[in-house]
Amino acid sequence: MSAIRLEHLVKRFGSFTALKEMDLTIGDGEFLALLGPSGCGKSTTMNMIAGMEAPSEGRILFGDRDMVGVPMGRRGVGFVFQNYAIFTHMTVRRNLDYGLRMTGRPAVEVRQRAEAMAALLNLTPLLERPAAGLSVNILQRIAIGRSAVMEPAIFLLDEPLSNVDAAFRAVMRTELKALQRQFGQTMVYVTHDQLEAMTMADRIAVMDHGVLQQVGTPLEVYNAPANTFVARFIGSPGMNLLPGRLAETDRGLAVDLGELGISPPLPDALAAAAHGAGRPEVTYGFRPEEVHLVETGPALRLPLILAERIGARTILHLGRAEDAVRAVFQGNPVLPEGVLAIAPDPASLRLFDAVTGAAIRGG
Amino acid sequence: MTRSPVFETFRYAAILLALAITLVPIIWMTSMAFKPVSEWQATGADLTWIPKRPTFENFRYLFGQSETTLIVALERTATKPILASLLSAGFGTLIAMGAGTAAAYGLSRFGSGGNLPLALIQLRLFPPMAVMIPVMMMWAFLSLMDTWWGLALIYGIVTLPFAFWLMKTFFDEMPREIEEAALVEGCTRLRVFLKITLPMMRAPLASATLFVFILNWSDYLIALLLTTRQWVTIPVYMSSLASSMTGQLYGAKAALGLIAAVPPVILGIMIQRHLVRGLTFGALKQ
Amino acid sequence: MLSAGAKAAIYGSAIGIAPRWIRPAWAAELAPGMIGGPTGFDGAERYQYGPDTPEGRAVEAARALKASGQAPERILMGLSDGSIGQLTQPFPDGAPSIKELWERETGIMIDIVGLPNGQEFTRVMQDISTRAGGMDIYSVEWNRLGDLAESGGIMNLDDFVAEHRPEWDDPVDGYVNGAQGVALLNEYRGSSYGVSLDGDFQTWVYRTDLFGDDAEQNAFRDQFGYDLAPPRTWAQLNDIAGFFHRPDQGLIGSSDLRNQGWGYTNWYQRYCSMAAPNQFLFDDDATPLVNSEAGFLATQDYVASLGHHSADAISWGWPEQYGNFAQGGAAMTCAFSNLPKFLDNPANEGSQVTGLIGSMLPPGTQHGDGIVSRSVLWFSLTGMVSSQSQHPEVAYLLLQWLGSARIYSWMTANPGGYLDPFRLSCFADPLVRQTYHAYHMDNVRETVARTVPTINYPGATAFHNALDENLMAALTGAKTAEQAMADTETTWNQIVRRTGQDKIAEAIKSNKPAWPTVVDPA
Amino acid sequence: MSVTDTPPAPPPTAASVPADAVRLGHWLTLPAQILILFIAVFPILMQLYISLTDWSPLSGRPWPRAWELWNGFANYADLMSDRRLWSAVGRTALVMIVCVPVQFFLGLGLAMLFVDDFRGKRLFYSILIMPMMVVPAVAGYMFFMLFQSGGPINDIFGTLIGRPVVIAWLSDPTLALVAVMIADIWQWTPLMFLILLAGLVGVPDDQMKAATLLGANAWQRFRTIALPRMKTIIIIALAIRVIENFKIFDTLYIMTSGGPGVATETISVYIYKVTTQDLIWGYVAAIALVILIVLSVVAVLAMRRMAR
Repeated sequence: MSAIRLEHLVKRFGSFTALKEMDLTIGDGEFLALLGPSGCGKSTTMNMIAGMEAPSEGRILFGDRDMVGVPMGRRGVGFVFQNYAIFTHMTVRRNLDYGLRMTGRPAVEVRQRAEAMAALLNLTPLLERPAAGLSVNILQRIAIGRSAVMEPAIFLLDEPLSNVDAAFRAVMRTELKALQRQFGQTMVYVTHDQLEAMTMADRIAVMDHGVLQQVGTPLEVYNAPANTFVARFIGSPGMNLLPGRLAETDRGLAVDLGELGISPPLPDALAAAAHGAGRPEVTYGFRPEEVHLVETGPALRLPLILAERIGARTILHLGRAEDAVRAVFQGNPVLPEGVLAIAPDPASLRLFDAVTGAAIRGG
Repeated sequence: MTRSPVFETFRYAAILLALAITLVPIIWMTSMAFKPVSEWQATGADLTWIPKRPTFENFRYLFGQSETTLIVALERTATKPILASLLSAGFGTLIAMGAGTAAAYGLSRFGSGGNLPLALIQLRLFPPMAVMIPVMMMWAFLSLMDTWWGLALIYGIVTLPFAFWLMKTFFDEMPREIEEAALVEGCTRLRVFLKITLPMMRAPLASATLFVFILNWSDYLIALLLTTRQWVTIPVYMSSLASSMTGQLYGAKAALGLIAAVPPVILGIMIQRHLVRGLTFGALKQ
Repeated sequence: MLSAGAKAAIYGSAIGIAPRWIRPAWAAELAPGMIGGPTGFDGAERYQYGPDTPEGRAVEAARALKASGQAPERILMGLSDGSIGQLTQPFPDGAPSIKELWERETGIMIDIVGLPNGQEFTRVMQDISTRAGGMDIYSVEWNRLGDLAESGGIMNLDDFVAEHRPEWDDPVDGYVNGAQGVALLNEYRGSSYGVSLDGDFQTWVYRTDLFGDDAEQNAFRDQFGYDLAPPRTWAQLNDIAGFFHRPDQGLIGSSDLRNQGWGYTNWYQRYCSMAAPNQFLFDDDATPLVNSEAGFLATQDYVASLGHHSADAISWGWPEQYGNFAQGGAAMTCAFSNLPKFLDNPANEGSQVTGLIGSMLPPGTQHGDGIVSRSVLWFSLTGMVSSQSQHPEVAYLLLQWLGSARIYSWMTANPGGYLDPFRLSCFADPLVRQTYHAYHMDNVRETVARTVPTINYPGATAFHNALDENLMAALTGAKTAEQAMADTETTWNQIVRRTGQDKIAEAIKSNKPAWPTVVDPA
Repeated sequence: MSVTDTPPAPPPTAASVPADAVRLGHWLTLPAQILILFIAVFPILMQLYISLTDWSPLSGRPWPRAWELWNGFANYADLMSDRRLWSAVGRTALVMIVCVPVQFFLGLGLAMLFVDDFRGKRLFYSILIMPMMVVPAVAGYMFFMLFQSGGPINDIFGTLIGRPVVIAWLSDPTLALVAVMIADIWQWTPLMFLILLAGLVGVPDDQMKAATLLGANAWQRFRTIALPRMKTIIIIALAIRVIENFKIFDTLYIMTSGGPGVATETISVYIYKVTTQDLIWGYVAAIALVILIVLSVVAVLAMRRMAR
């Protein structure tokens, strides 16, 4: 009963449309990440799920039940705020049992459930401590525990890690994922950090400008971005995207990348799809991690601007402006001076419609 | 958070009621200020909220320009009392701000004058009425009775707590890095205070000054006891606006009241941002 | 710095005035044999004086002091705001102002320090207690004389009086009741401390248009069985005031004051008429007499009469009273004698009762076949010389001049202020009769003859405050009339004990001869 | 707007401050110290001295010779049995007990309506805080006019109920007190509104939402989240009004002069009257000193609480 279905969801603030026609189904027990840059509508979507905002159009269903008009206190959603919104003027215990007390449960039950939750979250020794001044991971646990104790069917998390030191984020991510497994509830996790989404989510819904761009497992959105936005947004650094024209070469269909040269020929399936697209202008995409240096043959030739050697990896910045390309190599390769010739791995090649940005899929 | 239409209706109704209650006295005073003598005392059915024959006579009368035959003409026009209010409140503010700012800085930065917070709270707690006898004695001894500078001095003392607390919170919040950098550059501490800190604090300083001015401008009791004639302030002068011809000079009083209301209202709006901090001795900030 | 500027301004104005007045011709305008006085209007000669008059002696002595360098540039005179006009505004057309005349004749400037109405005593005490020395002359309510003399703040004027002979008791134009009147108004324990400058005998006025209206007369006769006329007794006053009391039509029966600090003058009138010839406040041995049947009856009537007053009566002072009467808001009232001067005055465009005011004796109480009708002297500004004055003699001379028969009459005729007639010379003066109206002036003279003094013993303030406080309690229903009188008695006894019974008894004895004995036929 | 959650950096201790800074600190605080001494030392000593005497400006001698009228502690004894003083104290307390809570709840109610945005908010806000900018003495004259029995307030009531209303506000002991309180509430509710609004806006929105999502209703949210968070602000707001109400004089004195009778006489008005009319200054000094001692104790306790 805890699946969430969003049907034709629209949210307008005055003349500004924050969310356009969103349709999304989140499965029972699924961990879904709403991913996108700020202003993409992900928080608006979540606020509507929680009931903090009313949709302008469309329906929100929990299971079969239409939640539009149900006040947020009665939706049975747990919500973890960006800053956790811990009641710092109370003790940890009072935070954990807040919901129980407010909904008038018997005192015995309140104590038992709060303590059980504390035990589960390793908070027992801190129960009587004032919540102010505790470390962030404890606060995160309190925030989750405080909601979890109410046994919500759905958990919503609003960028819970954005205020956390980068070094600590990994720890928190692990902890969060573990907690989700423990509770097994449907979770919607809003973030602008694709790494968080990739590492934790079962599925990722990528959003931009109020439009849902793609929904899929982390690997799907990584490997098969539905459009240039997703391609660029997912991955660190994002996919290299170069404007080009389809060009017939003697070794098959390739992409003419102008000054950069002619690309290696496209794999057959992709070439077929590109033919079918009916427009010669395409965007040529490949992951920075999936390139290799070539000595001869068709390749992209670009001047090396900068090599960031960060130990395990080396990130090369090649070319300038529109033609900028990044390449990532494992380890510390020896690099030639001047212009480098690189070729993407054929399997990693992606083509996008130059006008619509939609992926041209082969096979 | 979205609000139900019921709530919105309630909100507007409640606010409109509050606005009405707030405005009734102000509207009445404004209306009275423009009423001719014959409408001042109208009651019952004749009572009007808008002057039937609006006139500037009341204002002209205050400044000795009236041609109405209120035979008992004003011995003193309102000009001098307005000047007295401006001078005493203005210089009182200067004293309070000067001493208060310096002391606040001394305490905030160098921990000097640890007794000041308590002493100033006591000063604020104490009703001025209860010390007026010795103050009158002192002021007479120092020839400060009935002078604007005598009033300014006591105003400076009475509002010193506000100046001090306000500026102390401002100084406490101000980052010290710039001052420290200047010290390293070889500036003396006094120079840092005068040339670096104070200019940086221009905006808060201005707010605090206006706030203290409003307080001084509002005084009635102290001026009542420390001035007799030459330098009576607006509120004290107002009590002399009565004549045998017409009884209370309601119109003239209202006109003067409007004039007296102008500076605080304008200043109040100017410092709206810092009003809360001022009113709470700096405990609350925006 | 600023005070220097102010000085310059004053000198400047003095110089500015001088050419207008110090012209060779002015002395020539005086009547033959006269050495001074106003000129420039018809009848000015009435106010001019020869060398051997109180005015002449005062001016000459002041000139002599000035010539010998013993007079100041200016004399600081504290005076109620509302009365300043009488000194500073020329009246009638063509005349100089009083101030200009004195300055012209003596070369000594008068600088008037305005005192807010009702705060005269407070301001003066402020000056005395802080030794501020802000005034050479104080003008304060007459019955504060005792308190101020005891405080040491005002000078004993006996020597000056002996030397300059003000002739206050002159039988023709002096004080009413001669030496007795002088003792009442100017003396404390046998010595002169003040110079009376006012005549605040509380006087009753009524609306002639209402009383003369045929329909009203008929209706009244039908209701009460006797003719509608100005009331002679308190009972009649209650009938008539009740008859005219129509608050819904903006008319109240009577608006005599009931507020703190003023209202009890109307209690006095009731109380003092409770016995023939007088119901005294104290026995000769200083025992209070108010806790008695007379006290209860007076208080009960004082309270009950609120029924024909404004609902706001308890908070109304004279400004509200005058304002209301000017708007035609009351059928009768008891006020200072100057009410017709201000409100029956064509120049007062704000007044709706011009030409509609009549004047009457205070109502009284019938005892046998006589009616005892009593008014009361209250407030009445009196000039006093500050002990802090550097030039007390000049200050006194100014007071002698101001309070003299000729100058005072001329001054009181001036509608520019509140100082009211009290000397015999005033009542007969054509100019005074013109501004105060003949109909009123005769009645004022008769009212004066029926006026009792208020308490002027040491502790006067405390006595009055105690009475006032209890009367207010009775008016607001916090105390019954009996309780109020009993509590007044208790407090008065305490004050007597504290001040010294002998002192009070002596003061009572010197106060008593001033009480009138007139009883009118019923 | 928020309560300073983190206390300001503690003032540096003397040991940690270099000598030149200490010197400058002394110079900077000197003017304030002098002003305080100036207004404290002489008045306290003089009041102490004359409070032990029967001295009055009417006593015919300057105050340094007040010892000739030595009466020991008689003034202090009188003070204990001065019914008028104690009823003034009681009345001051009554005004405080009525006005401060009314101002608080009205101010709070209004502030709650102003937490989120709506059309006209800025304008309404500016108008609502106007009363506290009106000079109190002017407010006194204004309300004196308004409360006349034929005045505008009765006119409004009359219009509302459809027949003329003649209430003699200022002549009735009870109503006069009510009128005075209404004036005080009119003038100072905006202060509460202003401060409490600042406090309410300072309550983190997230916490309120979190509480809502946890099932708390509006009242529970207010009680468990907003109120505790605003505690400091509320205490400050109440303290300010209690202090100022204790000193209430200007508006009240102009409206009623403490009357009718003594019906609206508060401590300040009583002292004013005794000072200017009865002129028993030795006694006034005794009252003043007692007030000073009581208030000093209050101030010390308050400071100690604040320090915590």
